[in-house]
Amino acid sequence: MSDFEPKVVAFVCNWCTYAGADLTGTSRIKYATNVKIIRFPCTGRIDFMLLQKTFSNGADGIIISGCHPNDCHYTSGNFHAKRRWIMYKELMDFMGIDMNRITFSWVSAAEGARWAEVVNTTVSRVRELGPYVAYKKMVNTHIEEEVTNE
Amino acid sequence: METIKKLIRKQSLEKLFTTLSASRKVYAPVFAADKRVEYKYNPAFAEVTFEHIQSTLSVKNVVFPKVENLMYYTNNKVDSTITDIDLTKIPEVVLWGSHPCDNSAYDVLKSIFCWDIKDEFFAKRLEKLVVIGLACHQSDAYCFCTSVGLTPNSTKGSDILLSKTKSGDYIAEIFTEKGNAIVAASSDLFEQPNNEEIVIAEVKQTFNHEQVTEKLKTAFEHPFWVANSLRCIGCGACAYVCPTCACFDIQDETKGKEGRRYRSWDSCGFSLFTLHTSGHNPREVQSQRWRQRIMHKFSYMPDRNESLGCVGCGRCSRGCPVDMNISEQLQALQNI
Amino acid sequence: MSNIAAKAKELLESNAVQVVIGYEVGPTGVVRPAFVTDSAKTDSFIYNENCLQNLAMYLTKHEVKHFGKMGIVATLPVMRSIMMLISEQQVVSENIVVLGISDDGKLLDFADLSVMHAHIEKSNLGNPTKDQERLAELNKLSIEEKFNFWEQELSKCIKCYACRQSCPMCYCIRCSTDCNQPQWIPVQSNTQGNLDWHVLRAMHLAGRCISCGECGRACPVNIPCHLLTMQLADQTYNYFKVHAGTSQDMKSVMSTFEPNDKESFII
Amino acid sequence: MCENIYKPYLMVIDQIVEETADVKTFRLKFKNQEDADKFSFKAGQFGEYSIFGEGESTFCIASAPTRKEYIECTFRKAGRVTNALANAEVGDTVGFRGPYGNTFPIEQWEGKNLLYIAGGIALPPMRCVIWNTIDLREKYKDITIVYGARSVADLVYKHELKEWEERADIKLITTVDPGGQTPDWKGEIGFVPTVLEKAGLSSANTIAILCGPPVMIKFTMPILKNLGFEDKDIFTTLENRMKCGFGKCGRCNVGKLFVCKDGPVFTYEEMKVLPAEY
Repeated sequence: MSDFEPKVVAFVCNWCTYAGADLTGTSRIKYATNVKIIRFPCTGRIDFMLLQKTFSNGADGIIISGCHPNDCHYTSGNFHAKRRWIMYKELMDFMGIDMNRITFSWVSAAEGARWAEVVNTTVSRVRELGPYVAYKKMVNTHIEEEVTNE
Repeated sequence: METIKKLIRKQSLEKLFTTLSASRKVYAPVFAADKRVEYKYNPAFAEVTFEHIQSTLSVKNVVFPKVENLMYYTNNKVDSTITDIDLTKIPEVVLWGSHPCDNSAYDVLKSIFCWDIKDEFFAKRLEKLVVIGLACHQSDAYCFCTSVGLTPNSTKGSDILLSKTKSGDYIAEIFTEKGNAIVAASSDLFEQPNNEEIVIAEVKQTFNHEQVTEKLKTAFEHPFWVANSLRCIGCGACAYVCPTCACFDIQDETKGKEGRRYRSWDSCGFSLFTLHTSGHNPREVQSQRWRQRIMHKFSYMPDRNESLGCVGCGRCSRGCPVDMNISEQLQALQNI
Repeated sequence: MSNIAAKAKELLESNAVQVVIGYEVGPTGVVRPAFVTDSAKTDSFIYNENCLQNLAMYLTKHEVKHFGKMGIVATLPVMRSIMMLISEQQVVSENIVVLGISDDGKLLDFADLSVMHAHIEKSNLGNPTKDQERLAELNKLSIEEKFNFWEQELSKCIKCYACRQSCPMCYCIRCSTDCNQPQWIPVQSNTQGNLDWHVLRAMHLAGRCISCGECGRACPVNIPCHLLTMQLADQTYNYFKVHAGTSQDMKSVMSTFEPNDKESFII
Repeated sequence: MCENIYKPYLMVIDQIVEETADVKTFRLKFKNQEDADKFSFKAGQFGEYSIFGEGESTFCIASAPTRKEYIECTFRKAGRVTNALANAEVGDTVGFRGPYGNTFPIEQWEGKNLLYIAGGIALPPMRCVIWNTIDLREKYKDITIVYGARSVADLVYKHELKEWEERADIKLITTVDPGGQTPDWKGEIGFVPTVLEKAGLSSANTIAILCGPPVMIKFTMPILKNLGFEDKDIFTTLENRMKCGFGKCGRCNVGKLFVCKDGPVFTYEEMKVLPAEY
């Protein structure tokens, strides 16, 4: 497993974390390259189904990040998101989906260094956990059995 | 070929089962953890049940899987390609212990899949299937095979049919060469039949399917449909557990550039089934969809495919969350 | 139960309602929903401990609505569903008459919704004990055990959508699964797609599930899918101190927020 | 290896015509010459067109069988597949299965007048038979085409309409709904049924071929009846949701018929006995 490089997908909001990640770069702070950033208008727009699709398409970890409470560009998008993630997390915990693989965070446009830290800690945690074998196995099992009936 | 009758002792069944399992896939009914009966590939003989009335799901999936690939493709815009399915890979399957109603369903499915152009996916699977049926020695209130022209020991569709005798041994009737080959390969397990009485379940006839078909010809506009489908919630459970329901959907599924086109079970009970892209839906409300289900099985199919679309297994009624009891409805239809 | 029949008869005769939704016994002895429009035919109504189906789903069904005003035999889960449906503007309170049934099976007289509201308020609004015990058991498992349990259960799903269809809160004319741009849920049944479907269903019912357990009862292959929504019902109370379906002007849990909502996992 | 009835031909998009803001016509050519040599169809038949990864969609073949070498299809952007098709470019590969269904009995129509009535996006399924009969012009007497759309912008096949208009042996009446006209619009203004009524047509020795949205059919039928058309002389092409195209998937089932096998072409006489589930 030593050569395992985790695939981490980050869903971030346009106004805070994306700008924060930009600052990380312009400040020349280095951080793990395992992360693929996907920019959203607001954390309120990040549907939980996107996370489901992320795991089923082979990600090992996920980061979701947006503006700190009270800083939302749209006033309340992140508060709505917070309620949603509370429910989602409880459901995932109940269904046995590993929440150690998902990081929720608030990173503002001024927190370039903090973004690097969030990514680095997530990547190293996922690296320790290894590839998400259980989920990948579930995704792949049906393909052989159902089709060829072999 | 002429039917051959043999006797197989109950203690020899395990030998036959393990011999078959050694060389091919055997699909047999077992009790699941929650007491439902489900079919399983190559279970241990000890798990296999001979005492079940009906499995929750039918066994149509051996010839019509719930999902079946039709082709693979790569989508490269200009250079897209198609890869065909290798149907020669379809394995030989022995269906063990399925009841006469289920076995009769293969003829019905054949009348759907092979009435015009032949559907090779279905035809190949049927060709590779050997059916060792088990005549019913028990039944419940949902069974109505006798109302659709079958009996608890109908031989249709079986290559071999086992019937339980009073002492617990089985009489094996062999109808086809496929069945004969299985018996010949284990000839030491089969004896000459004795005259012991066999146990056959009793299933009361509740309606006359010919009369129902006749009634349905003029019943399209009858208020019966709305009145009797009010409690139908429009799920697809009845169609998915049915051994003869064969409506399907075709969809693409892609990852990156590679993908597959597959077909999967569908149900006329869903509103999406007939919804046009324009938003127009020919069957807009549930009563119309319920009518379609009954009409299709008991009027259109006898008319078009010359086969009744129902084998009286009663699964749809057992599985229905709101007790849309089909034999009760047909009984009522006969008298409208 | 003769007083349901009598009450239904009275309502139909006075034309206060045009249909009464209740329970009857089918020919195989199974309790099932019944719809009576004729005051002479109310005798088929029964009530006993097997009357578990949540009848509220019929309040939004086209052919039933079509009759006009509806009377409905309502145990606690049905009452709560009605409250939810009114608060989500799916049912107009003037169009329904509730024939309430108390926990011990007695016919309740609800003059208006405020009486029903008071009745709901003093009832036990948690999950049914049996289900709550099962939740507790599952919650004790390790993460792998939980995953294996649900993987095994959800592999059985045949995508018949009985869970969705039987749920009074799943009234959307076009469900997300029916939309294909994008195709969130695969059309066919496979374990991962089934998991996605049940996650989607549970999430869309978060804060709205009234713990009737109808989805699990409706499932033809016995997937305990009601535990997913019940877990969230439990957590809704845990985090937000809200029980779904208690009043007709309840605010939706998932489309509102409090600035001081507490959580411990966002860094 | 057995023949896979679900396997489409690979086709190349040879030409794209933008008919209106959301309607396009594709000219498709076979990728393999063998397929092209084997392939033939008749007016009225349809096919399943696909973008790999998005699925299949059903349209009539819009080009005439008298024009070999290619087939054409016209579609409106409406769902997942048609949106994907609309995004395809010349040179892209698409799938095509067909031809399926029955045909317009154009041989039986020889020596008769033909009256085509179409509304909106319903001209494409009729274009095949229109061109087919125009290409065999000497076999038919008068050919009249009544075509209406919501607005001038919604008229499809604009250059072909012009060609038909200019031809002396075809009578073309185009109309747009009131309010849909442009300042230089020279055609009629009004709904198809009204325009049809005004046109002073006769049913003598005439076949009517009608296709359009349900509301247009509903108001056009009485007018055709008033003109004295018999049910057996009125043809239409039905559209139901389809998946397989050959009477297996059960989707287009109407009564005991399958629109994909027994249709899509029906006479009004045949339709009258069907349950109204189309």
